Amino acid sequence: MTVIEEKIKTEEATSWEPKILAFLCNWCSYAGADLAGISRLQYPPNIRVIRVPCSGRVNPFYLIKALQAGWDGVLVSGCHPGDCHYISGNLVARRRFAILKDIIEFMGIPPGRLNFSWVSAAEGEKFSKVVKEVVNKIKKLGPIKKLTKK
Amino acid sequence: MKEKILLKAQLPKLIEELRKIYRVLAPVKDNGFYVYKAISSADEVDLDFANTKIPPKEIFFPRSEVLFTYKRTDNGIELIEPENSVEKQVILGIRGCDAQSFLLLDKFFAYGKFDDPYFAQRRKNTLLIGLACNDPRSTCFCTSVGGSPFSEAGMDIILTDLGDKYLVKSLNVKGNELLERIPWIEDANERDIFDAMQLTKKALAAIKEELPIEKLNNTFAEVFDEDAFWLQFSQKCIGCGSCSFLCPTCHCFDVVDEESSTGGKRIRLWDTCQFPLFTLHGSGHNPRPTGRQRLRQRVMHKFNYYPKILSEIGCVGCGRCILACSVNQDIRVVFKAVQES
Amino acid sequence: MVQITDMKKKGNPYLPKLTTIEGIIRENDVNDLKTFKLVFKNPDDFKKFEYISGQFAELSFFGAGESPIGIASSPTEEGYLLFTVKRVGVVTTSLHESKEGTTVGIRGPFGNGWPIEDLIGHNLVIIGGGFAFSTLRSLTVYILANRHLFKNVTVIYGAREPAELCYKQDLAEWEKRDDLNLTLTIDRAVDGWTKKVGFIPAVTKEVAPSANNAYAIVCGPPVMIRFTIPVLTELGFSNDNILLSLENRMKCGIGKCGHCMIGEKYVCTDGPVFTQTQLQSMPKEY
Amino acid sequence: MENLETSMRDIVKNLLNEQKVDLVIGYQKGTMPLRTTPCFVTKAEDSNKLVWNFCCDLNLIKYLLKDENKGKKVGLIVKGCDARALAVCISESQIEREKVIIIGMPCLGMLDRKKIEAEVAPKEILEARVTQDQIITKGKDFEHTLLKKDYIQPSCQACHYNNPPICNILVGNQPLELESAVDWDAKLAEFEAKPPEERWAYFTELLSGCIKCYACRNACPLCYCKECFVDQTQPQWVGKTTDIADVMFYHIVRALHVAGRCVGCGACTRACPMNIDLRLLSKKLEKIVKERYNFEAGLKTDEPPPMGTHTANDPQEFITEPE
Repeated sequence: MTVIEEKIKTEEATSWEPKILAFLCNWCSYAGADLAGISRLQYPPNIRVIRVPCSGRVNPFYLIKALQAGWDGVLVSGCHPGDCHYISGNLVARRRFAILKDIIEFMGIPPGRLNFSWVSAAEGEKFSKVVKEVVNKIKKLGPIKKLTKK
Repeated sequence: MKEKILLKAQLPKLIEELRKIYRVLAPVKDNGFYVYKAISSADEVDLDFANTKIPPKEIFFPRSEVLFTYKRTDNGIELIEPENSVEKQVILGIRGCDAQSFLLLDKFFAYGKFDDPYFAQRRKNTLLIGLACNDPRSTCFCTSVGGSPFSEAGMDIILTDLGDKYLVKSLNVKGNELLERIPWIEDANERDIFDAMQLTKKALAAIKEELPIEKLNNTFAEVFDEDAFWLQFSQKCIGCGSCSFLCPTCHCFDVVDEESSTGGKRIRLWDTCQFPLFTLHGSGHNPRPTGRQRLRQRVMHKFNYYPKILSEIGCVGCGRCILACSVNQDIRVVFKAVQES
Repeated sequence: MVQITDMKKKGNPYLPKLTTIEGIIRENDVNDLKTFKLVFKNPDDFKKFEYISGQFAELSFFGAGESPIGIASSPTEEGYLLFTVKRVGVVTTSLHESKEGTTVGIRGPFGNGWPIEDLIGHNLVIIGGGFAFSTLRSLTVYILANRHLFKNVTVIYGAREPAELCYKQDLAEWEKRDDLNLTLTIDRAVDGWTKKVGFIPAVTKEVAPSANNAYAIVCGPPVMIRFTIPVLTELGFSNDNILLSLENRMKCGIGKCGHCMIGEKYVCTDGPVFTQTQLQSMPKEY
Repeated sequence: MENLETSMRDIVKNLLNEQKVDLVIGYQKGTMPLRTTPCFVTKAEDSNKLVWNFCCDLNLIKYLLKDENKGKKVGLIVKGCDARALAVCISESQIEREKVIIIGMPCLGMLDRKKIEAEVAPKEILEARVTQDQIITKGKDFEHTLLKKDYIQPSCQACHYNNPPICNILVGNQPLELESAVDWDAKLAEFEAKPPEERWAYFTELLSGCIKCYACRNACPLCYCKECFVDQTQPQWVGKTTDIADVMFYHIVRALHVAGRCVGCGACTRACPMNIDLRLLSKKLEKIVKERYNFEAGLKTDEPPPMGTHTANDPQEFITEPE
């Protein structure tokens, strides 16, 4: 191990911060996140946002691929049931995520890596709370090891 | 060199002796079937087996193998060849058919303008201690493809199971050298040699399938364009590719890149002509779009193309494809149909 | 003249040599066809890269994989290699998206190439359609650099529309020469196009090159080839004197991976150039 | 069973004689003991080739999806699980209901050939006979008698569909409901109660043998996609290596794709050249859709699969709702 690699390793051990990939629906949660920003609500800077047209656009591949690529967790946030811009995209997504979550937890990935929430454009505060909760949960789980490639 | 005798009780001792110099691979029972594995103790070895499920080609031609890695640097790309310095290894308990498959693969990977260095390197430092087949399986047809249960081709030493002991026969200088290093191994007597010969006869008689494969070479070419002929077999094939993946002589592969943040690697993986994707062009055109053509390719490759380019049948008669097929496609039935056509 | 040595190539044939993209030429308006000028990072590698027209190389875009591409430059062009690449799959798309200065790996040259020695002293009819013209460009440039070795040279090159014709600069130069009979054609008439209009088979019939002491060298999409061969036969070309270059899915380029097999032939090592006689004895798996 | 076989042959003979079908797909004797192989009958006189026994484990639905049989009117011999797979294919518009004449066979479970073979390995079974409750295997120098009930395929042991839920002709009389020898619910509950590390270790171990040959996909009657996600290159979703991360990825997504559709026929497990038993996962899938959406795959031909539909009140206990 080189000096630099060793340094990185010790740094990782002491000051590890989770990296979380968030898929936010353009019509609600993305605006919700924006509102949180405008309202100067604090939330941990661990998330990186990808804007999607609808939570129904999120292919389960994305989520597993993210975990495999070393993201410590993912968050998908869409419109509340009944409020989907495309009528039922979030309802389709809800079934998909439920099953995906059940499968990977059954196989031994502890709960908390995959997170889903409903946040409207008006819920800036809720968004910041969701992020806080998700980050805390994943911090407790530690860095992702399963599913990532050596 | 004179034949030797190894008591079965002495086998662990021999294996430990071998382990001092070599990496030892031997049949190990795992998950209900046998497979060649690098062993760390003699207890793991189980020579009371018919044959392994996975062919030993895997030892020289792994199912996924790094061809090279690359690093992204400020000056572009830096390529790093893998260290394939294979330590000296011995495969214990190889069957005649599988030893024959190594000879075929040697020939193939060195055929044409280019050698395959990865295969050759792994193969180079390997000593083969064979185990003659006293009890060929009902699916074995090695005698039809030029082999025999007591075939010594490709081996350095051959063992014959005589009940409570093995007759040990060195087949070349490499074998002699090894046996000379084991002073405690005793010479065999006439009786042991006679017994081994009797077993040979018995084993040969046990293989009932006499398929005239050698003679069929041209007939295969004659039925080539007869769609109905191939359809009678391909219609039951589900294209799963198990026959190729478990074939000791199938050697086709795919090459893919795998990217990471700082570089990546180029990997080769087992592939099979039974998948439509195998021949699919970028344009969407597929030269072998039907299962009928794909099944024909596998059969023709082994029994017509291989003999044409390498003067050998590309099959060793181990019967693994017959055993592995979940829909009971039986290559012997294909031969019989070719013969009758 | 360059010849491929029959001796076994030593070293690791899976390890690419590194080159840099030094020039990118956009060949058509749709922008799915680009010619890349590659220069070896180590000039020695270029010296060792002895090739003839009609051969191909495996281009590596690291992270995406490899793709077999015909060499569009001629061995008479010093210092660089040209490859015309159509954007189809993952490797070619990555290439298309890259800029000058990108590192590209290259393995080769592979395949038999056009049988230059057989062609010497003959009349040549070079027929190409679409972007498959690349190795024919190589051959034409090679011929023009060694013009005295060959008799009459006729080039018939067609594309869907004027913008789809590659190597416009070369074509302009060739048109000026009187030692080369160049016919350009497009499928359907467009404003401003004063040259031939029509499909390759029809135009070939019209140009009617003599089959006397001649080779026809044909490259193009399957449908063009299918209809051009009868025309050539009608003109008197024997199947031995019709040369074609095949394409098949390929991985290794060195006759090991099994993908490009047609009968007992490997397109990568026995081809890609075959005579029509050879093709007739092979299964139609291409 | 012999009665069933005779009736089945008669039915097939009539169908072909009356030209109600172009082709009948069933089972015939295999080339080895304990095996059958698909039989494609187009002439009435060949219907005697058809067999019905405890080794008819193949799921023949796969053949209806093959190009060469598209458009044909096909008579198909099915068991309960096959009929369910067929129902899924029909509900997903892959097979036209009118094009199939479903010849349903009452089934008491098929034999687990791999288990029987493993029992006598390394010896080879050369002859096998199945009686009411015994399997008598014979080979060179040995004869083994096994209790049949111990060697029924695990998926059959928990099957509640001994009669095909959809069919045109039911052969013979209804059999008694098979007593479940394996309590999958208990098995699943036991597994779920284990800590995640243990479950992960189980799957890592189970799948470490996977050689990514995709035989499980190719054998599955419900994997009919023209282009499978594993073959896609732009983008390439799944790494192609046998690194456990890539193997897991493949099996997770495969499970996801058959969730709510899988009927537990066991074709994937039978096809696996590495003897990987995927049935714990498929049973879990059944349980998930049953518990969440009260759905059981393959019982109706006009019902969308649960992943193709939704309701306003689907359970959503997993949605993060901060205090």
